Amino acid sequence: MNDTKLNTGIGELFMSPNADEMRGFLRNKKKQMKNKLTTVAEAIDTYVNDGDYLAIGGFGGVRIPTALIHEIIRKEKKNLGFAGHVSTHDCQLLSAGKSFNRCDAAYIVGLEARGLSKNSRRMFESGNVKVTEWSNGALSWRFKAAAMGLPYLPSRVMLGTDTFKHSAAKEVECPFTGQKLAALPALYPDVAILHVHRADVYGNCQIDGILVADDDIAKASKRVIVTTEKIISNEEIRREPGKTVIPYWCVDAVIEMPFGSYPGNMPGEYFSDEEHLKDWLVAEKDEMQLEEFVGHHILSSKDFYEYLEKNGGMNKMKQLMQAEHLY
Amino acid sequence: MNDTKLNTGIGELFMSPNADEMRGFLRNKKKQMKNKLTTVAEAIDTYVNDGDYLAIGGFGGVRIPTALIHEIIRKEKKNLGFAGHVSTHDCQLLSAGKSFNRCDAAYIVGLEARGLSKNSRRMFESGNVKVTEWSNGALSWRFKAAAMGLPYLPSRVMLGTDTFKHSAAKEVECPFTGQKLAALPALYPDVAILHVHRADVYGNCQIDGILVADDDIAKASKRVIVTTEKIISNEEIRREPGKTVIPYWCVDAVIEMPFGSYPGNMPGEYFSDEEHLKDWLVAEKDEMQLEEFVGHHILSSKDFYEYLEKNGGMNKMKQLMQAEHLY
Amino acid sequence: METTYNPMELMITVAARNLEDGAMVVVGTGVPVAAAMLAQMTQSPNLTIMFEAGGIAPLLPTMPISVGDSRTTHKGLKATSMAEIMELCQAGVVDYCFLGGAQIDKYGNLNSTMIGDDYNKPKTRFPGSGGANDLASLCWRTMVVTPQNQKRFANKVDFITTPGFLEGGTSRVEAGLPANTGPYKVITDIGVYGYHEESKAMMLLSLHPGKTLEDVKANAEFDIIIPENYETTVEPSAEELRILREKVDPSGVIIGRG
Amino acid sequence: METTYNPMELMITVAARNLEDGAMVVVGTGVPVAAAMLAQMTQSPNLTIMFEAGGIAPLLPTMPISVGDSRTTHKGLKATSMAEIMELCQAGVVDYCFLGGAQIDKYGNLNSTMIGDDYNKPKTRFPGSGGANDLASLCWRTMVVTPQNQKRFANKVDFITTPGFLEGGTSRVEAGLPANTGPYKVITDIGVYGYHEESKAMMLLSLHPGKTLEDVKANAEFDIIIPENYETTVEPSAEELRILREKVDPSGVIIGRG
Repeated sequence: MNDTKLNTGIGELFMSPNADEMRGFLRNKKKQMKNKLTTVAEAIDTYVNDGDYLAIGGFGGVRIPTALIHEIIRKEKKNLGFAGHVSTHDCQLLSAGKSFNRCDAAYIVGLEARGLSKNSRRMFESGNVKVTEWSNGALSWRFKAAAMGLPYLPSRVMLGTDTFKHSAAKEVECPFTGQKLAALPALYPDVAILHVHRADVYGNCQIDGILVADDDIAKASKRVIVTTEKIISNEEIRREPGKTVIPYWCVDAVIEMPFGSYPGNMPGEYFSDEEHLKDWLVAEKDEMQLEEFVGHHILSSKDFYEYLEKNGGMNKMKQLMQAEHLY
Repeated sequence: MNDTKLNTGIGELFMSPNADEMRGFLRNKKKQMKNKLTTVAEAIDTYVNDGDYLAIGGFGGVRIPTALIHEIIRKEKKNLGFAGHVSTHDCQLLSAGKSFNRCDAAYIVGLEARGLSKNSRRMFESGNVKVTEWSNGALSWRFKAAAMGLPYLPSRVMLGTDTFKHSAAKEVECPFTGQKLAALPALYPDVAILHVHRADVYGNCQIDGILVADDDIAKASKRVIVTTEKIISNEEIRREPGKTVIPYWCVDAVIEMPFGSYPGNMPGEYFSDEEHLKDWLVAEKDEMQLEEFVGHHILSSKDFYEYLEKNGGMNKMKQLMQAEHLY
Repeated sequence: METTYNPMELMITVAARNLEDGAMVVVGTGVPVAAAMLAQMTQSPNLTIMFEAGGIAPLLPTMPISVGDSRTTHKGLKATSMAEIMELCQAGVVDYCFLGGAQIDKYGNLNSTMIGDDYNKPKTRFPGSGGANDLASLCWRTMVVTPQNQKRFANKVDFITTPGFLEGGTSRVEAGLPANTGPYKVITDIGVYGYHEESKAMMLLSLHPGKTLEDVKANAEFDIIIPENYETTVEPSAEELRILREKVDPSGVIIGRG
Repeated sequence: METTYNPMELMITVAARNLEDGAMVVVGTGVPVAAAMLAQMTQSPNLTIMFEAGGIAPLLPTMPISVGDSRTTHKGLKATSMAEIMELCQAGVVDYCFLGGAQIDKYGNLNSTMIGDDYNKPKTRFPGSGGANDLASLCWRTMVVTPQNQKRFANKVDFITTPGFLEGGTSRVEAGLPANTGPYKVITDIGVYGYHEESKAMMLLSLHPGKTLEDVKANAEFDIIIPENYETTVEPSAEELRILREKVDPSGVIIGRG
């Protein structure tokens, strides 16, 4: 197979896949187990800079760190890069904030069964966003390569397609079998924002249900901000070491933020607020209307609690908890 | 870096790393969820053939499938290949049975803090065993490559050493950074034997504490036999989907075998029987004595229950349970 | 009980019949999950349903809204990561996946990325691959369920998001994709299609009751192979319709689309 | 309280002092875990102890017998796989590892595989790498604790199981191993050694009380660099000895070896 032509994607590689650079960063990063409790505002101020490359946990409308994304919009962070790894409501939010100018896209502008986001499409059709294409698997494995301390992982996806052509992947040959594989460059984000079920003040985190890619994202990213439904004691973490998905040294900031994934679904806790998500779709039809909608819900809310209040507060949350438990 | 010489290990590659061969096997394998309860004797008869390449779960003296290994010796299975992935008491057992003739060695003949196994050394110094060298990480990643459906994984270990030289790894260059990496060929064993804490009759398994490499081994192997401390209902498995480490379709046979890791440690259940393990070391000093010892404990025991009885039965097990709980 | 059916009900029923007992299938929201649920409640009680976000073999209480929402792990056998689902597909464990797209060509290549002729200035931007490229690359058989018309059945898709048989013949394997994988069936509101064994071009397998070869031709830009023998699609049975309407989609979210 | 000490107690104490607070260390059974426990009970309460089999940050009730036994996850922060531990090392998270071996050469290369000159007919077969090769390749600093004699401190090890600085100079990086990693200190019953900045050859850092340069030389086949200035090892304090004897190893399993 040695005369086979090996193709290379023409998409831009936004972040260096060099594992040694991340090693150098981690060597100098303080890894002590210390109390990392802070506020949403403080965490976004401290750890998210204009131009940073951002990774978001969860799955678009499931276990997303909504409170942190709102703060990114409120603080008018700009020119972010971001990993569109099944990005649905989070993509809507960042598009509403015009927060990014480049994107590794696996799934963007769509809202799964809910349809398509008109405003996310405007953002991506504006010509102001550089896009490199990937598949969900490819982006997952790019995070995993980084989490494993590797510059790349081989895979068998994207081969032969325009998705590959507009990616930054490279074809390689297996040194053992000679078969063609798609090498996926490791993705080391500057900052990750995640929402989890439980964490202690040091950042040891537990997640119920699917992990999506949060464990790998936490290890792959230089800085990690975690909101958690609930702070639990370190003693409780130590009761079930097998349940710790993200260990403390990955985490820079911890914020207790009940209903922090609203209007998304938090597995085992509360279901998504489909009414409010429909309101988003309606508001997005018109740019002026969206501006007002975002102004009301996000910009003029001093914090996430106020946003929750505006959407029905505890009473509404109780309904979503009931919906989650199917009664 | 393009003029750098890329080295290749001279060790024998015992198993094909071709992912397509395993894909073909799995396509035809029946994957229905059916009752797979059987006996130790039946399972070894059905799924372990002379000459097979064998992977063993756990960590040498921790969560090992002792009952299954005893049966391999009783049934006089011969010419096995095996993955010496921190193989301590399991290596002692297979050496006592003279069961194998080739080994991917990461850690063999040693017993960690317990010393070295004289008889395992005899086996490996006999010239009758072909050995290829690896590190623990390398063997773990070889299983992981197979579990991921890949023919290889890159890594940064073994480079520059005789371990690499006597391995079957190959140096490759990262297509993105140009750096040298050690490509590790996927390892697809013929058969794996594992011991777990809980399983349902279909083979959905839960493991407490460290996984070592059992999850990857189960996915990498063509056939999988599982002994479990306890059979639980499928309903109980479904209560915590996040706890299922090995899913049913990987598993061919399930046997309920309480104390199935004895004289090894079963995390959270019982500690290792250090007295009996010392008896092994004493017996190994002399080949005749070892033959008698193995005859008494293994060959002449009709099953694993009889072996447990010979070593103190319930009373002894109770003591080991107490030792595990530190009182 | 009404035994006439709408095109959506027919497509879901036909899709469901393709999922044999004991198979493993990765599904998305909407038609695919409806088909898988119907299959499970009819001929394939041991069908293992998986979701790309990490849910494996749930006892689905209702249709999920997201392939990651908590319904996808409800009393499931395993809850894991997206990477692990794709790795299981890569390892060859998964028999079927179900996909759709804005465009499909005669080799089953799918476009869900963009409409337009300049990638950098898309006329319309769609979500992109999501897991579609992965699933179609790695699962054994790709099923497509889609309404059929000239725009969708395009001579050339604007962007190959997801591989079908690429340029037909052996090009898929030559590209490096796993052997013996690829498009299996396309189920539309007009008929059911497969692929020609050698050329890998789309071929009629069965025509839905009341549909004609004219409909097949008028609703595709490319020529669909019409073999000498093709079937007439077996209509949904009263029992299939009852289960679909009462148990799978009682609020008519999917089948209500007609 | 007896404040004289045996060589083992000295070696463990010296090793412990090298583990600063907040560091992360992968340890094996025996001396390494004893040193890490002593460090945690003295100057480094926030030392994170890890085991290659998967245990992270346990509250160790007693010394483990196996790096995989249940003590290694007792009230731990995480219990995971061997692969994940090695991946954390590969990612650059882990500061220290502790190794031993049957032989060590002047560049810190270690042999734990075999004695003899024919690989296929070893005079003595040892366990092999275990995790040693991985840890020494990937962790930032490799510490070796070992008794010192001519046989162990060999001119040429029979087999390089585990990389030190390979052939010295820049050869380690050229082999592809991560930059700025490698042997850090060797702690023996005679002294403490480091490595020369450029040649990467072993160099005396401090001599234990009562030991001489003659002892250093007589107990190594190769020449150890003796710099103009070297220290005298600070003896274990009464407090260190008390903790070591009463809390770390009350039954004297390790320190009893003298």
